[in-house]
Amino acid sequence: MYLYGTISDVVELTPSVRLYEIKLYERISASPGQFLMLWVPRIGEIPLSIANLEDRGLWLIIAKKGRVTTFIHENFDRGTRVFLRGPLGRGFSVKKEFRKCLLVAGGYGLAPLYFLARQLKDCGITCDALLGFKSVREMFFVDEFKGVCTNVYVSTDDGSYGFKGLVTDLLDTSVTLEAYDAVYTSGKELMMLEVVNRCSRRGIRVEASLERLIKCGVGICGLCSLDPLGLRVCKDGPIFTGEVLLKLRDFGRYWRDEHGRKKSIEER
Amino acid sequence: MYLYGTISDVVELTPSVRLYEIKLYERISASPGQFLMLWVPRIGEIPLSIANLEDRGLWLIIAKKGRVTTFIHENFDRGTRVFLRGPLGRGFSVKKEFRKCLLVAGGYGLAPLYFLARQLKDCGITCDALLGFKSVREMFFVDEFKGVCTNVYVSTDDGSYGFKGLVTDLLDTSVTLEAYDAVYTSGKELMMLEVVNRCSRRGIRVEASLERLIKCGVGICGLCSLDPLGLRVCKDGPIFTGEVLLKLRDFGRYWRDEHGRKKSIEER
Amino acid sequence: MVNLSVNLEINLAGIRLRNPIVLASGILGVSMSLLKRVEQAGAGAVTTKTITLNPRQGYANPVFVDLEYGFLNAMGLPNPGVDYFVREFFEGCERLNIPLIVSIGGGSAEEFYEICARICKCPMDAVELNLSCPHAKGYGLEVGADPQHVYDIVRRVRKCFSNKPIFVKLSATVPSIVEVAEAALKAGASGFVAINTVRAIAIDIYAKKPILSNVYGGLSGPAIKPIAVRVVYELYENFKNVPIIGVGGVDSWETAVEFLLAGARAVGIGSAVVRRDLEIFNEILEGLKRYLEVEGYDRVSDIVGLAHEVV
Amino acid sequence: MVNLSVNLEINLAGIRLRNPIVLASGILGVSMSLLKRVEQAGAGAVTTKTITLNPRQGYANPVFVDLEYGFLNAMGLPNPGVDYFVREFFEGCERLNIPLIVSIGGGSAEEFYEICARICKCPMDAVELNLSCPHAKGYGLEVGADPQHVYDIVRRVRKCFSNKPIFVKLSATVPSIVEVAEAALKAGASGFVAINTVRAIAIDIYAKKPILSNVYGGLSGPAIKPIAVRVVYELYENFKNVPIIGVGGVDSWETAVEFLLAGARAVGIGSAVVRRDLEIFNEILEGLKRYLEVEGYDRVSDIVGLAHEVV
Ligand SMILES: Cc1cc2nc3c(=O)[nH]c(=O)nc-3n(C[C@H](O)[C@H](O)[C@H](O)COP(=O)(O)OP(=O)(O)OC[C@H]3O[C@@H](n4cnc5c(N)ncnc54)[C@H](O)[C@@H]3O)c2cc1C
Ligand SMILES: Cc1cc2nc3c(=O)[nH]c(=O)nc-3n(C[C@H](O)[C@H](O)[C@H](O)COP(=O)(O)OP(=O)(O)OC[C@H]3O[C@@H](n4cnc5c(N)ncnc54)[C@H](O)[C@@H]3O)c2cc1C
Ligand SMILES: Cc1cc2nc3c(=O)[nH]c(=O)nc-3n(C[C@H](O)[C@H](O)[C@H](O)COP(=O)(O)O)c2cc1C
Ligand SMILES: Cc1cc2nc3c(=O)[nH]c(=O)nc-3n(C[C@H](O)[C@H](O)[C@H](O)COP(=O)(O)O)c2cc1C
Ligand code: FES
Ligand code: FES
Repeated sequence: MYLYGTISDVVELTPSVRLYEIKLYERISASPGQFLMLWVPRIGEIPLSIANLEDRGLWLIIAKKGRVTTFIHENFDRGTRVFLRGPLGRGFSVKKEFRKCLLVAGGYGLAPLYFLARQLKDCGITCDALLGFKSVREMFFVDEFKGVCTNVYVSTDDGSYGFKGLVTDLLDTSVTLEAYDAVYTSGKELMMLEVVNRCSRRGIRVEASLERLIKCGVGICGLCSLDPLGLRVCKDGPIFTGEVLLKLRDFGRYWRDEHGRKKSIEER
Repeated sequence: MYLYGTISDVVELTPSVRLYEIKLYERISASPGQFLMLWVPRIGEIPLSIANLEDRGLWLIIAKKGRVTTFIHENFDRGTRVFLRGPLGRGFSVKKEFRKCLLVAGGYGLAPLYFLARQLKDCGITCDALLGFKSVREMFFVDEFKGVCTNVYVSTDDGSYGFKGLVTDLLDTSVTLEAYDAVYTSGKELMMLEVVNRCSRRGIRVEASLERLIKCGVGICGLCSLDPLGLRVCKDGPIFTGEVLLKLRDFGRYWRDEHGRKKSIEER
Repeated sequence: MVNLSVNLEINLAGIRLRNPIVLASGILGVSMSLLKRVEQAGAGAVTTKTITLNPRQGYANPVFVDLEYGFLNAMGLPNPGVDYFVREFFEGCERLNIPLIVSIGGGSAEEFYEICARICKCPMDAVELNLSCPHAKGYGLEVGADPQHVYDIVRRVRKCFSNKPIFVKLSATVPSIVEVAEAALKAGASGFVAINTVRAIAIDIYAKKPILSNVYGGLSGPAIKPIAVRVVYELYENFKNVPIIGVGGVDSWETAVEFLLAGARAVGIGSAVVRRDLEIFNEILEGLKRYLEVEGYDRVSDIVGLAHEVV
Repeated sequence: MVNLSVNLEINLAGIRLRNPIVLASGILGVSMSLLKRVEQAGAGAVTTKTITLNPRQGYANPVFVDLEYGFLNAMGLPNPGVDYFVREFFEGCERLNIPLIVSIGGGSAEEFYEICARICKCPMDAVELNLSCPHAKGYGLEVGADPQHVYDIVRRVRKCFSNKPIFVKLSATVPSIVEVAEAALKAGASGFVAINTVRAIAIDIYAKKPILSNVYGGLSGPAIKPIAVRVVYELYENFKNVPIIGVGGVDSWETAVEFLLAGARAVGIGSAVVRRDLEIFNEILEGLKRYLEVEGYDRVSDIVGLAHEVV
């Protein structure tokens, strides 16, 4: 039923973000942008992006947020057995003819984009990355991105490292969108909304990784769906193109809570 | 669930035995001696030996006996759809080094041996056949056997054709058992008992096709089992070697009725 | 090549369905926009997620397990409550062109009545009473196993819905389905939906723990198909003229046909969506048409209950 | 490499089993010679086919259907009746070296008592009451769904078997398993066997007819495993110290372990014999030993009911 693995290493990336390196019992294949459901027996089950996958080695980047992620931070260690379901959803689409792409990420949104960057590099597509953090204390993976990207630009909200401001401001000042065949973004939804708006205004292909409450994870319960197209984050996404996103009334505005009630995205 | 087929031809072999030529919807493979369960919706389900199988063409030889076989004789025609389960059980074993074999059959016992004879021929093994019938009116398939065997000897109980007497008498007078690498027999159990006794006395390899009430057909209900080894006709058989048969108290003596009670084989 | 003359229309307790393939309750039915997609995918009718009087949060994750032969779920009837539901489903601008069945659940006849009172004026075609959810405390099967309880609930609901069909969704986990069905009919039910999921558990042998947060869940998918076909057959055998929506393990046109032959007038699609997604509707419709054509039937209604014929 | 120190022995209501893998009722259990083969294949104990007071012919063929995810059977409890059974099983010279459980069935407490009176002196280790066969008219579930009935039967049987274990075989098709189980325990039952097959039907879409001659049959195999695990879990949750033989869809060591974790003290093998034949016993035993070793348990009894532990 489950995909099993054992944690081979835990790296504290920031006080609240950790990298879990996992050795899977069996080989699987996945594309960047897809996610897994991590089951923590009798504690919960949460969706996590695949941050890297090489042979049987899987990376998960987990930010401490609430009940389950806190439990993980406090209890998971080298040797802990993990239970996974997936890979689920559809990943980023990359065309062979792409030559240069831009990645725009914030916080644990770095996870799927790191996996993507590695794959792009393997395909001979160069890419630049814009990484946004709250502060230098929350910063992580910059070196990892430097290993696979041509240019890596960093912003911090408080200016404690790199560009001071939002990653979208960094985008406006540091790169020329027209130079890229495609832009991939992952992070806070309002940030992604900004990125999508900027790209679509200029006719640049853009894809973003969305988050909603994931329950079934397999497209059957409908809870993760986006109006008015009825697209499901877990099955039709989590990656959507800018074109589709702009048709979604919910994008950047609403999500559904556990009851299925629409809430403002700011209440999340 | 079922293996489907359509009857392509019906041949009246004798007043009470018919050959049903069936075109299966899909290709299957089977070895001679294996059987199928033929389901006649809302009428019944009966075990039948595979009389021939070539590509999608299946032959079944059906003797009119009781409720189900009578229904079949009266209702099955060209175009009738048939429902089959199988192939079930284990077939005859044939060794590559065999050069010459003997077939001893009576009544619809000819069915599995005809399929076997064809396969032996294909393997370059020659064979002789002893076929026993009650009378010339009950005789069938002699020409078919002649097509695949070197010598075909026929007996009738009443002498209306060929040798007058039982097929075991024919065996004693017409052939030298020592000339054969193996003997295969199918027909009335008491006849087969005689054949097995004769062969084992002379150390000749022999196999016989047994019949018992078949219910589940897959070795789970136990009704078709033979004491004292607990061998199941439907799964461990229906083909058994002489060696095994001689260890079976039930062989030639007892069968179990629908209740699971032991009955004398003569009461069958 | 599809024979245009094969007629897939079906009359379900007075509702006309363009075809007998219905979206089952709890599957995607949380928003109008998803139901629209299902309509576009070809469904003959759709059912909403079960709505309760008050909002329910549902259970914590995990709520879903993919077994080899089926699926286990314990969503816990999450829903925003009837008032929110009415606002979202009926006060927006989207409308369906196929019949809409609203599934409702409650712990008492009174609760069912309350919900009905709030939805009976809405543009919906039928109501379905979930008397069979196997894992929500105080709901579903806990009220639906007792014929007297079923009678009371249906009677109360009938008070509200004087002329709309009321379908009762049944569980296979009762010793006598006929008793429960009879009680529902006496109280004025128009038809049945059979079956809901079957109470079940999955334990992971390495975690050594039950997987679902609620421990108990409902088994769906191919595993329960023979049980569902049995319930449909049994209902048809006893109440020939009462329409039945057969649900449980339908994942191909062949299984859909099996339900129709058993006596279902319509067939519900549930967890097959996991493997086939919305394509399943079209796959079944195409297969069904081909089957009817090859077997020589003009109308899908011709094969409903055929397996009961003696010859 | 099998760790010889892993201990597979189990105590089942006072009977010592060399391992917890038991042959389920109705599987091969029609003759001593078949049971001998099962003993040689490695079983920890065996159960006979259900025996009734009078001989029963069973149903006409077809009695068995191989579905993709399970099996359907309606044998109709064929058996030669208790007197013949006693003669064949206990008056021959063959004897088993493992415990023998005799399964009995009847339509009334009186009938059960009658059977017991005739077998209680025989060299057997326990009796199993089939109160759960889903397709034999007047038998099995038809008497086993009613707690009062169950109470009466067990009480009558207890009169005969003052010091041998009495196992009650349960059906999953009751709204509350706990009620039935409670009645059985109050009346003196020693343990449970859970579960019997689940009432089901298969219809062939080309024949357009039910396949089984009896129309209704019992579903077994992988399809019912999650239901069986649930019943076992529920029983253990409520009656921690009562031994349970878990049956239903065990076809691998992994499923056997799942049952043990759920609370089964022993695990029954039924229709897995269709695909794996008698090898299944050894396969499960080898896998079970390896699992215990790898997971660090010395005794199989250590994992019984582990899934209930809170941490
Ligand atoms: C497709 C996808 C990929 C993700 N990838 C990552 C990742 O790589 N790294 C990472 O740290 N986080 C990722 N998340 C977010 C992560 O799932 C949540 O942070 C986590 O579920 C919080 O669980 P909790 O119990 O700690 O928080 P809780 O206390 O339960 O809730 C806190 C908040 O977390 C979010 N959340 C809780 N449960 C879920 C759920 N089932 N689905 C979605 N969001 C939920 C909600 O916003 C909620 O308000 C991803 C989410 C999605 C949908
Ligand atoms: C392995 C095997 C291969 C066989 N091959 C052939 C064959 O190729 N051609 C052929 O004509 N017959 C064959 N038979 C015999 C055939 O199955 C029976 O003649 C048939 O089942 C009779 O059914 P009925 O309803 O017409 O008879 P019934 O009226 O039901 O019974 C008449 C007699 O037929 C036999 N019989 C009935 N049901 C069964 C059953 N389920 N299993 C076994 N015997 C049964 C019994 O001896 C019974 O007393 C074979 C039997 C077995 C076991
Ligand atoms: C994820 C999920 C949620 C469900 N929610 C409901 C529900 O809210 N109300 C209901 O009556 N049935 C619900 N069901 C049961 C289905 O409607 C259906 O009866 C059952 O799944 C069997 O059909 P299937 O095998 O095709 O899935 C749910 C089933 C699943 C899988
Ligand atoms: C062919 C067959 C015959 C059975 N006969 C009986 C029986 O006589 N008495 C009984 O209590 N259970 C009987 N059962 C039920 C099994 O003992 C078992 O409870 C059920 O098959 C579930 O287990 P499984 O999934 O491992 O087969 C029978 C099952 C099968 C498949
Ligand atoms: S979480 Fe259920 S459909 Fe996406
Ligand atoms: S017929 Fe059931 S075991 Fe052979």
